[in-house]
Amino acid sequence: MIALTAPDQPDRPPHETRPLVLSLSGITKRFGSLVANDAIDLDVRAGEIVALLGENGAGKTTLMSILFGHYVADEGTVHIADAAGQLAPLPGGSAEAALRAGIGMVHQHFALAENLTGFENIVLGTVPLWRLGFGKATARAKVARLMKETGLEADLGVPVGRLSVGEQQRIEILKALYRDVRVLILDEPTAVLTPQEADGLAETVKALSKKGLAVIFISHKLHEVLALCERVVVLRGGAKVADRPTAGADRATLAELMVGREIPPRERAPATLGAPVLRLAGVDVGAPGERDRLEGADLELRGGEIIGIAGVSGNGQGALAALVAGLKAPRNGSCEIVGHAATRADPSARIGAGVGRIPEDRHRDGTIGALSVAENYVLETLAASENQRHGLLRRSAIRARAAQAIRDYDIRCPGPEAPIRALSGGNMQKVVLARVLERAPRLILAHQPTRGLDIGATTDVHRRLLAARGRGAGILLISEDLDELFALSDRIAVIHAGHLSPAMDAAGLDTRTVGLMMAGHSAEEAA
Amino acid sequence: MWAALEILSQANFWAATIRIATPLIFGVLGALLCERAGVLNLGIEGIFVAGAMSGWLAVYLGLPLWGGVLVAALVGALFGLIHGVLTVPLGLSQHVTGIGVTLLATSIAYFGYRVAFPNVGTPPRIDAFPPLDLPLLRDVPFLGPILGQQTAFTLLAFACVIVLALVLARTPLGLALRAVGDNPEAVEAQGLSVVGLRIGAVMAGSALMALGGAFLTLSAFNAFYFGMINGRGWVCIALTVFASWRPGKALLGALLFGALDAYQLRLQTITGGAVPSQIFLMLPYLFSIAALVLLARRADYPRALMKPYFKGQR
Amino acid sequence: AAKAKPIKVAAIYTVPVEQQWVSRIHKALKAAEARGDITYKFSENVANTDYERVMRQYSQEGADLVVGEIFAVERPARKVAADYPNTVYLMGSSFGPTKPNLSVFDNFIHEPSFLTGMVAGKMTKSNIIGLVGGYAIPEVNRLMQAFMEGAVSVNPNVKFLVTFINSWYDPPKAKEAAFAQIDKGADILYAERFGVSDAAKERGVKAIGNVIDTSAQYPGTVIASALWQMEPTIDRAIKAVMDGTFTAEDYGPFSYMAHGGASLAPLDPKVVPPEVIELVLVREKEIKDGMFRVNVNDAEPKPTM
Amino acid sequence: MIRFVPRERTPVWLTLAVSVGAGLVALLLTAIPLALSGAPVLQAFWLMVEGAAGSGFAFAETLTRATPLIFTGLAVAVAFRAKLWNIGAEGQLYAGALATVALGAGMLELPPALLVPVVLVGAAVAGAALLLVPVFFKMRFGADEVVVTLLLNFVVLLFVQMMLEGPMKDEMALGWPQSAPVLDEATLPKLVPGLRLHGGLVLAVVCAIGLHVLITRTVWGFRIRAVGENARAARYAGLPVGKAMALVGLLSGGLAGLAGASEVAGLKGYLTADLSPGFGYAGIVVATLANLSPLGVIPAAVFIAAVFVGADSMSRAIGVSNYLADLVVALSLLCVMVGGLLIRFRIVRVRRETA
Ligand SMILES: Nc1ncnc2c1ncn2[C@@H]1O[C@H](COP(=O)(O)OP(=O)(O)OP(=O)(O)O)[C@@H](O)[C@H]1O
Ligand SMILES: Nc1ncnc2c1ncn2[C@@H]1O[C@H](COP(=O)(O)OP(=O)(O)OP(=O)(O)O)[C@@H](O)[C@H]1O
Ligand SMILES: [Mg+2]
Ligand SMILES: [Mg+2]
Repeated sequence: MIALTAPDQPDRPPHETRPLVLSLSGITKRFGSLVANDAIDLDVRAGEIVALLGENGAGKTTLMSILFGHYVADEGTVHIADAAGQLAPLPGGSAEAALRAGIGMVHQHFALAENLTGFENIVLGTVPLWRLGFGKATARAKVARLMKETGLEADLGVPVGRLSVGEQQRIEILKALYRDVRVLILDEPTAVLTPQEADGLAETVKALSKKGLAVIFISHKLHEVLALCERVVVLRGGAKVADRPTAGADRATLAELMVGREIPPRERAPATLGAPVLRLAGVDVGAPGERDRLEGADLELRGGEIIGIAGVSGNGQGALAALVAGLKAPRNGSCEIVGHAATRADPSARIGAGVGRIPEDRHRDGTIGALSVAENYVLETLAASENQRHGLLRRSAIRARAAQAIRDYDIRCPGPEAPIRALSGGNMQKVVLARVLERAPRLILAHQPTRGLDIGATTDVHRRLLAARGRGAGILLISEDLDELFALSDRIAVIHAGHLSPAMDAAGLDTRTVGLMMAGHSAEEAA
Repeated sequence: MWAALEILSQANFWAATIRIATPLIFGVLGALLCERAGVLNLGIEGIFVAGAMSGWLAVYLGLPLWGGVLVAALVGALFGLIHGVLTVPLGLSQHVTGIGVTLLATSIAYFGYRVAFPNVGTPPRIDAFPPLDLPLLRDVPFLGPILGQQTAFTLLAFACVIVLALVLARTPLGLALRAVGDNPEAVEAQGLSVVGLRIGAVMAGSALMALGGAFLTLSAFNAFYFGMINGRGWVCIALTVFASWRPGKALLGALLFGALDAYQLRLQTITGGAVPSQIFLMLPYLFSIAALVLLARRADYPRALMKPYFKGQR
Repeated sequence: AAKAKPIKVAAIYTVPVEQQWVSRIHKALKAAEARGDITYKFSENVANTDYERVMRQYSQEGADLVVGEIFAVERPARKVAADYPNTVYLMGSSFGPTKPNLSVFDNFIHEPSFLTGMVAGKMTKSNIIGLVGGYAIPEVNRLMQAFMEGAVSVNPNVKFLVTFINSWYDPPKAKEAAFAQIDKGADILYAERFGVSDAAKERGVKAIGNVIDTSAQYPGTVIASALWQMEPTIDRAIKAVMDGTFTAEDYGPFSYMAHGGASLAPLDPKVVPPEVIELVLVREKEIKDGMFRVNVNDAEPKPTM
Repeated sequence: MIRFVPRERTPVWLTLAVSVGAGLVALLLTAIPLALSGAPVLQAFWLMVEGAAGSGFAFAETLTRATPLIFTGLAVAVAFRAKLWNIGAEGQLYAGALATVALGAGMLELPPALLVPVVLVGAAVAGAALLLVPVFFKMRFGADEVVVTLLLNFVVLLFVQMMLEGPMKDEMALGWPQSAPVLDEATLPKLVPGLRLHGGLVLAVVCAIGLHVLITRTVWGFRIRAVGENARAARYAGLPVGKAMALVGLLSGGLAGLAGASEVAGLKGYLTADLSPGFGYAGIVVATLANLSPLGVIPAAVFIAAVFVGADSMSRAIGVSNYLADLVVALSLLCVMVGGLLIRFRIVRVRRETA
């Protein structure tokens, strides 16, 4: 455990004198005609935390995947320090070589076997396969020590599939550290974490870096980057456009470096309230034993306002969203949606009633990857007369309207016929947004609408939601991103263990209070 | 009615159950090993044929019985290699490749047999595995006669159940195999070879399937016949789901199926006059379907089953 | 018109040539080939869907005689025969001949089957006899029925167990079916399928052979066999083709004992008691002399227990 | 080490070259068993072509054999499109055949213009009903349809045998277990006098076109595709997932049932338990070769049929065991599949070292 057991160095040597552990030079990677990485140079020193920034599709994950041997670079070399500190070339295309050289990667999309326990995932591949046993006792002791040193706590004894994303994330990190890495890559590790979890992770990373671990940190959340990293490297269109210390930078400058233009600020007019579009009274959703359930929820959302739902995921947001989206029926209580009593689980009835739904997981719920952009665009309105006549699809009309949406929403894609899976997350989200907003819904469910999106795309989504509010739609915004909640919401309710707090005026709230309530404190305690 | 129940108390009934179940045990173990690693192997029916033919031929040509067993396993592994290469690195459809392998293995076995024996009246025979002679167990009531009718090949099947269960549950290899059937990315990211693990699993699984075939020609019978596999491979695919991909339950499922088959053979002799024989023959299949429907909710599929994995692609 | 030898013969079988039934035809044709009378080609395991095509192909190629079994393709086969007047056909069939060039045959070995039934009926101690068959088709039923009749004729107390395994080739399954019958008390088994005699041998009970002679493989186990010889049928047809006298006729009788198409394998006095042998031989002579007629009964045999 | 990179577009010459190449490799592999059994290899290949398409008779035979394969190929294609793994086309074919003789062998006395449609619809309904059982089990209990449909094949075949030995046995067939023949009024017309080619082929082609239109042009086809690709998202979007799956079951089972009707009413005239030498399973092969495209099913079925018929008659002509035919089909199938891969992907060698 070279990295972690190295003597603590309270007085770090200045930046330049720390030894170089990693050096990429001239890395180029093409996918077909697209240049995902364009002659990128990057040096990383021991104990350094480097942020890698860029828009969606800028090439961050690609660069890290090359480093980790998942992709092979078309040009360029990777050098990594061996145990003696000597830089040596790293063979490409082999995760095994990367692991052996001391590189660990926490993947943007977790690489965990869900049928194995956390412990099994951690030791997987660390023992020769043909060994009969794998020294479980020693391995367990080592994992326990790691957990203690880093404060990363997770239940290691149950199949990973049953754990929360936060716990899975921690296991991912433990998995990397277990290998005694010298370079740790974190690809959007906080995208699925709660603010508290993200803070905890930041502390851990800081502590590790103090012990000499070099960290490459990818995130779209600029405040995290500013708080954690010493240096930022910015990619744009596959090329490196900046490499500078964090000191002296602010969010605006970083955003501009990434996007290459200024990001307009959001404008938020005062609310003009309309009729209620969502009314819950004593609603239960989900069986009592279920983790993600709703108990006795009361809520009234009116046209023209945005209510933000804050909470650690898994506390009932799923149930609430499923109720509004029509995937689940209320077990008890009354639920009125846009003037209709919602008693059954029927997504198409919700759509018909004028509910627009932005699902949490756009890949699994929001889009059908193999179908085209145009087909995804009309997914919810197939039966409408503008899309079909006598059961036959009006294909050219559909295509024309999709092309219009592509223009209106600035969706970057090869065209309406392109399969939607070829689009980046941000652009996919724009298709979902276009689909939802097309029918001028009275109620909009926005569940994690900007997860994983870059700053440009995020701003765009926010702008659209605010515009819908301005038109008089009521918006239920479920998010774990407090910044987002505060930026958009008129009122905020907190959900914890299935209980929904009353919606409070956002202007009178601060993040600390909401954070405490998310952890289970009552409003009075938190205030 | 009483006669129908009385069958269950006969040692010979249980002996028959084990005999009928043995090839299925091999087959289900093989299928579950492949599927645990994420590869559906519909080549099973053909691999059974190839194992039956090659194991028998090897012994006919002079190898000792265990030599025949080994040859069958190797032949099975070879067809496993074909299936593995086509479906894992090349990512071809597992259904169709499997059916292709079944066709290939069957036709090679038949064509080869016909080229080797163009002019036979009755198929030539070998000396098959003799029943076990167990000095102490022989005299144990009930159990003695049951085991005394089995051969060493059957013991190998039971040993395989235990070994496979231990390997999957306890060893690093088993861990990697279970992981690769759930999420190949996880395996890749831990520096292991997805392709190597999957092909290895398919080869080993196919070797087991071939043993199921070889059992029919080296132990249950002593000659090779065209068509003698008679759908046993397909049954194993069904039993794999029934077994929830666990070796212990695979044993149970195979024994259950064997018991049903042995039972219907006995029931037919009692009531055969009144009820069409096909009704009895349907019983094991209908029972399997019923069991599947009842147990389906609890079956946890290998998540990556039938999903090809290409490194460096999303 | 007369044809010079060797004449061209093609055979089409729906099962592999190891199958007992077909093996008898195959054997007779092989013998004719060895004599130099014919050149011989065959296709085995031909699906019934393909049967007509294969018939046409052989006919087209100029086969003089096509031999086969058309139980499931009676109609199309007759159409083919009509289309190729220069070829003659000798086909296993449940129906009669069709003019001008399609003759039929079948395995009419119910006579020796009856005789083997007598042996079984006399020799069973438990008075339970088991029969294991593939499918209940006339060619199987007929022999089983005659066998059962023969057994009852000498031993009215005898009871039968009948199992069909629904497969032509699954010796392991046939063996298990036989075991089940032995467990039920059968001490003589009628071995319609491969595998039954093996079960009998392993459990030390007796077996009755059928169509082919397997007593050499199972000495002391197979105590009597009803044999089918296709030579009289085949040779007659070949001769007729050579002489140019082939007409549509029913060759069925040439599978009867009287023509040497069916026979009882020699009974071994060490295994079968002399008085039984004597009884059987008397009946055999009566059959050959036309003094005793064995019924042809194609109904599915049912167990009598 | 090699990697597959999806092609952005495939040039036509490549598709052609690969198809030809795959055929050649298959032939090369076939040459091994041929040579081993001492047959004249080159002559054998020529005979194969002749056997499949060398004469009107040969080509008609190929098309006759392709007819049921088009039906079962379509049945599998539509099911697989919706990720309904129907391995039971074989059983559904028999169910359709059973319905054909049940309705068409004397139960109804109608003129041909009525009886033929009635028989076809009956067969389709029977096949569909058989598939709806596993579809229901899948939707309701989550039971794996691969296994249930596979097992039902055995059950149905046994049931057919039972019927043929029992209530549906033709008393005129002298004991052989087969059904009574279908009436002339229920028989599909022959396309060419003297050849076996029958109206089933026309019906099969019509079904292929119909299915193509349905899947690509209609709302329900859209729903089927959507459910197949991502049932979760389809449900989220309010699509009737259950109804779409039921429709798929109806179509798939119905088409397989028509295969049975076409074989009985078009070709054989009556039902025996060996009606199909695995047409249902071959349908999976056909559908995959066609990349699940209904129109592609037609050439794929003709290809498979041609290889079998050609190799089968070749084996006969040169006197090699006719088990060779299945071997040639297996080798061709695998080669064509690998070839298809080359059409869809570029194969790139990657250097291991970046030194
Ligand atoms: N497997 C692949 N095949 C084809 N193109 C790819 C592949 N992976 C990445 N790309 C291309 O490379 C570009 C960079 O993608 P990459 O995933 O590295 O972006 P990123 O910076 O990580 O984006 P994000 O912030 O959304 O994670 C993308 O625009 C994409 O077009
Ligand atoms: N399999 C693929 N083939 C071609 N291009 C791909 C593929 N997968 C991804 N891409 C490209 O990668 C780019 C970025 O994809 P990526 O999934 O990283 O987007 P993203 O914004 O990171 O999504 P998310 O926010 O959900 O992580 C897209 O522009 C897309 O064109
Ligand atoms: Mg990324
Ligand atoms: Mg991303």
